[in-house]
Amino acid sequence: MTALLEVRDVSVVFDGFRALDGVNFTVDHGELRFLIGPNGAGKTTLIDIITGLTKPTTGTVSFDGTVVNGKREHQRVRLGIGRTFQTSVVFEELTVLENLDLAASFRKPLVSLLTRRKGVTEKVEQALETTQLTDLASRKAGVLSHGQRQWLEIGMLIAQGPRLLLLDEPVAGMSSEERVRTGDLLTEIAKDHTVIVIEHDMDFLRRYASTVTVLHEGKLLIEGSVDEVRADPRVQEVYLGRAREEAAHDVVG
Amino acid sequence: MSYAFLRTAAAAGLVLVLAACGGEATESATGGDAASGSTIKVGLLHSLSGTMAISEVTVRDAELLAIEEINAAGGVLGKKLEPVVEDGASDWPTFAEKANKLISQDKVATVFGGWTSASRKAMLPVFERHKALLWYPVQYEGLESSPYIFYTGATTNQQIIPGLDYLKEQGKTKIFLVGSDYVFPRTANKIIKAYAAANGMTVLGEEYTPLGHTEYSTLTNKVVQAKPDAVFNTLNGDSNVAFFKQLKSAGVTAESMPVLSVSVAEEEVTGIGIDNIVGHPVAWNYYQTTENAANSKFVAAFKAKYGAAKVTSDPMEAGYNAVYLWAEAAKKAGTVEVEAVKKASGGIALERPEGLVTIDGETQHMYKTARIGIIQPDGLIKEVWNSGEPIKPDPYLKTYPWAGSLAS
Amino acid sequence: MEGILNQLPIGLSIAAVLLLIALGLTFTFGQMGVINMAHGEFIMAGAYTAYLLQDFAGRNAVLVALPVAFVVAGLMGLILERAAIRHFYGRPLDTLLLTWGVSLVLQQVARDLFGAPNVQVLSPTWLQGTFGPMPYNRMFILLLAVGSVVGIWVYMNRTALGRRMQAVMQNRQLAATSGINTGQVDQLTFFIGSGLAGIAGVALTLIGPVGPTLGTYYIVDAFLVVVAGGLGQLRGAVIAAAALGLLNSYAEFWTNASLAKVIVFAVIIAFLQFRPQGLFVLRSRALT
Amino acid sequence: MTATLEKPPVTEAPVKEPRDWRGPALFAVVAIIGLVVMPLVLEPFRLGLLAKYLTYAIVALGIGLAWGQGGMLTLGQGVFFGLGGYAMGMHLKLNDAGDGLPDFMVWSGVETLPALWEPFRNPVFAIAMVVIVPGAVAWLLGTLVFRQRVRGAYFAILTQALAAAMVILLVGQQGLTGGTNGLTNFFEVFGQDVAADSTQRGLYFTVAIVLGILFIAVWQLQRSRFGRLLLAVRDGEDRVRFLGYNPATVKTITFTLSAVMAGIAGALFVPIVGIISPALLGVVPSLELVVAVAVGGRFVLVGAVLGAVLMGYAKTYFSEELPDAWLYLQGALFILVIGLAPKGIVGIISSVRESVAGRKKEVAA
Repeated sequence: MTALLEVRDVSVVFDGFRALDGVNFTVDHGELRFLIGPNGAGKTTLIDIITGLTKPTTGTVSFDGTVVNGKREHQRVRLGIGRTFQTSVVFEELTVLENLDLAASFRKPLVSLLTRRKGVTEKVEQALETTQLTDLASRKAGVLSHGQRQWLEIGMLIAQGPRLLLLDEPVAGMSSEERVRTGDLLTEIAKDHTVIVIEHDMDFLRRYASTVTVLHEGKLLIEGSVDEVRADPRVQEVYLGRAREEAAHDVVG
Repeated sequence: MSYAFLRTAAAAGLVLVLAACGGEATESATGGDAASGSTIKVGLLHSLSGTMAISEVTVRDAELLAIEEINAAGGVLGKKLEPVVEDGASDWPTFAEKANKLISQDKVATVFGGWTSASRKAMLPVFERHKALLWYPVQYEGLESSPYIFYTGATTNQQIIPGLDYLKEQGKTKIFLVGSDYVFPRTANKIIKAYAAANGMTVLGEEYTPLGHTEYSTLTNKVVQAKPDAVFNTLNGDSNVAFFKQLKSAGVTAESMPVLSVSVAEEEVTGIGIDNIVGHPVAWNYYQTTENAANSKFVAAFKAKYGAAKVTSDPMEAGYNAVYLWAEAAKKAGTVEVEAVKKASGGIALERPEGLVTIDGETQHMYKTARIGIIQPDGLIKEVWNSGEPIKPDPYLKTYPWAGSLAS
Repeated sequence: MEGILNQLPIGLSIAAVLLLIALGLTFTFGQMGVINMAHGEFIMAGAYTAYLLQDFAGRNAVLVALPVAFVVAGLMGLILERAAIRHFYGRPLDTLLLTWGVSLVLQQVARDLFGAPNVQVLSPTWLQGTFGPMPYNRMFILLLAVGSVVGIWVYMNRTALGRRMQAVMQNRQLAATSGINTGQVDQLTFFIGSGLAGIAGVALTLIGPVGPTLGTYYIVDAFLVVVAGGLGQLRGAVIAAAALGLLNSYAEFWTNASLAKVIVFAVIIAFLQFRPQGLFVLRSRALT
Repeated sequence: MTATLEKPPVTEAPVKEPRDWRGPALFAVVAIIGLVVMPLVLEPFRLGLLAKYLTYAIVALGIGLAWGQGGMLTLGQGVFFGLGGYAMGMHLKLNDAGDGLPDFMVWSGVETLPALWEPFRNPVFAIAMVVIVPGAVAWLLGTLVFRQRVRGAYFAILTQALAAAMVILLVGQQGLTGGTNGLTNFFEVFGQDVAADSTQRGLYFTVAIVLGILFIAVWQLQRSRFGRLLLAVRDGEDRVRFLGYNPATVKTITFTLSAVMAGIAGALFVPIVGIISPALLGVVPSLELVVAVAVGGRFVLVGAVLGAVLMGYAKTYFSEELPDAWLYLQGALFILVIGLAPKGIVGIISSVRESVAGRKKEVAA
């Protein structure tokens, strides 16, 4: 059985700057993978490559055995790749429910969208429950707090029913309480989905991660369990060097 | 708070203004019969805004002057004329709308108006349906003779053909045609080509540019490459400015290659730059310098009313004439009723600033004298050639054998 | 054959006119995302400046007018920016409509001040005559365009202010957090961009009509240059202007002026199929 | 709304929601005023003007959909208006000409009827073209442009350039299109004398009813999932891609719909006003309608319609009473509305109502 996601030899060059340099990256069915690395390591670029937002200069991306290089973003979503963004983007003019409903309806033929939404579908209901946003369902998304928006994004992702979920720093800017809730949400989702999470926070990582991939300066530094990665001297150097400069924000255990 | 309040207040004011406009506009003006009461209403319909305002405002001014003079002399049939001025806004549907308004709301006795062929074509059905009268004061492309329009400007055989006669006399047999892309230049050029074929002249090229076009270097290059003896220019409006400026800078002079224009009059000369156009010929029926008593009076009265710096031009004079000609016909008919005025109009002859003008009852065009002029360093135009006598209008060119195929 | 060869300098001179008009636009568009529909009326203001200066400078008014028009149009731009546009950053479509309203008003103001007919601006005697197929006044415009491009390049790359401007253009928020007063930079950009329109206006008095609607004749073409060249891209604007100038010149030579305009539009649509962001793009990760 | 969440229905069973009757009631009142009161009160000339404004309102409805709901600022709506108008105009011209040629062809020196014109003899074909041609042009432009993610100001500029190019093209083909003059001097519309008061009255009813139907249709569309999706595309086009939708498709469909509406409006305009000419397709008329929509309130469909009718009246009124002031006024109005009241008249009304309601609450408390 082939891996769910296979990134081979991918390089990305922006105006002479190598954002990614020959990266190989594989994720199997059902995995919960964490992607870490200092700022500018190429984490978000890698996710952009996988979801089609950025085109690789060289290399291929395969999803479930098929090469998806030529496919546009929405086509990849239709194959089952879903993502969230660092700064959450939800539709402020629409209600929470409408946001979720939109996310759940993309497989419907366009003509059927011409009718009004009547009631709530199972998928949306589930997403509401999972993210505990049921009470806010009829509120406009514009009034949500930062944390609630992130959950709504995750909820929209669940409603899409993707086979691979990519989450870009889901707990950034959250209070510790919100982090816990997001973490629980993540474990819940990871039970029956393949998930890739970009995260800085090592505490969070230690608590939830199984396998970790470390990127540095566009290259894959190391891949392994949390403990293996923590023990690796190169990782310590990369992170400690940075930690000294930027105070102990992203502490490595 | 204050900002929000201001916003609301400003906006609320706006609503009120708009509502008021809507309300008032729906109130219908109640006008009685044109001749009822102590005045006779006449409509003036020209573009007072938009691209054509430059030209048309002056025609309206000339018409207002004529109305003022006629009123000072006792009016028409013992009643003063009351002008109702509307703005065609350089927009053809607006001309149709306003013509409709003048006829059905203001119940005017007649309308003086229009400049572009397009505005006339848009108004024509309105006047024909309502059996109302329009006096159209500008030279045009001919091939039209509406029973409800009087044409006081030249038709093609009173301007284009004399212009060609003049070029032929001057020995300019190889010509290049340059025009704006609309009906007058295209029709004029068809006539020119037929004339050229019958008179041993050659047309070396024919180029059109969109209205309002201002980039003439390519066209200048084409003209220069073709080496014509003369250029026949039917460009309109601002394009003339760009064309003459760029022609001048390419080294073309009036001596080496005269450009005969049929849409450049006294008013346009300064805008083009006297430098750029001095010495080039134009074809019209009237110039400010035309010498006769009626013209001295007209020019003096116009300058007295509108300022000494103002010039008079052919379309203005044709508009000025139109009012007098209509008044004369109404006097002759003893009424302002349309059919009676039409019937009375044939054969009316008046000494006007351009010379003797006679209404041709059959076509409702005028007998007019064609005049070729040269642009002088002072910006005025000096006549160098004329047709000797007023030419009978022939909008369909029926009397010109070579034009047989043109007006099927 | 000679005709074909002549079209080359003609194309370049059309390009020079396009470039002069588009330069200011590409700046304000690029840095602030502002589509200034009143740009054409700043051009008109520059042309009328030359007209008014004739009373003092006679035929050489055009030369004197260059710096004066730059300041006059620049100040008009500055006022517009301060009074209105700064409240609308991030709302490009609203600015577009707002400035269109401003352009209508300015046209009517010009009509009331100077009258509806075109006015006469005499060109200097030393600009009369031709060098080969190229009239002197066209060469003057070409030099003016080249001079403006060089000036802007030096300003942007060799002065502290210019570098700040580039920083704001590339990342407004980052520039703001690194201590650049973005408001001030915006004002300066608008002043320069509008000032360039003033210079273009003076140049246009040499070849075209000077009237209240002068700006409207050139504005659509100038926008197309900006679209094809890419936002705020000096080299993009230069290349796009050159390409459109030559295309215009040859398309008109082989067909006619009407068809040439249609061809240019079709080519731009086709071009955008390959380069939807124009020739050159500032890359950013921002998601809209 | 939360009440509807009690049990997840497996299929989308309809759920009873309390109906808001105020909208339909207002619609009915306006419909009665439009269909009964106006024809009784206004004399034929003014009724004709109102009919003209209502055709503008149809275009405005399309602009409201594309711009207000979809974020696509189209400055070339006149093009589609014109295409619809020409399709209708061609039919009327051929109908009047009978076996001969339309008048302008005669004086343009065209001797045989161009093949392009021939099928327009058939009224069904002509009416089909009123919808198909503007729709097809919009669809083509939309596909080319939106697929490449050209948007916002770029799109606005391109539509503006399209309008400019289209005008030049129409003017240049005089023998085929009547050039600058356009098509005018119609005698009959579907067997009726076009100038007769009864015909004009009939046309007024037609345009009013068409506007009503289109209004309801767009209103429904706005409330559908597609309408929600459109809002999402307006506010976050790139994000929508990651929801699995192709924004280009959504935008192209919407743009095409708005173009079709403009085409229908153009076709109705022709017999009412009696002319269609390239000037109506240009940038300025297109922009004027955008202004009208902004003044009325672009985010609400009622605003677009209201704006078009009010601006139409304002233009007629001021050009009759104060022709010199119109340009100042139009410019100033525009600056004021965009600057101070971006939600237009409708926004003002609702904020006035809210502040009144707020004050009442304060008093009560």
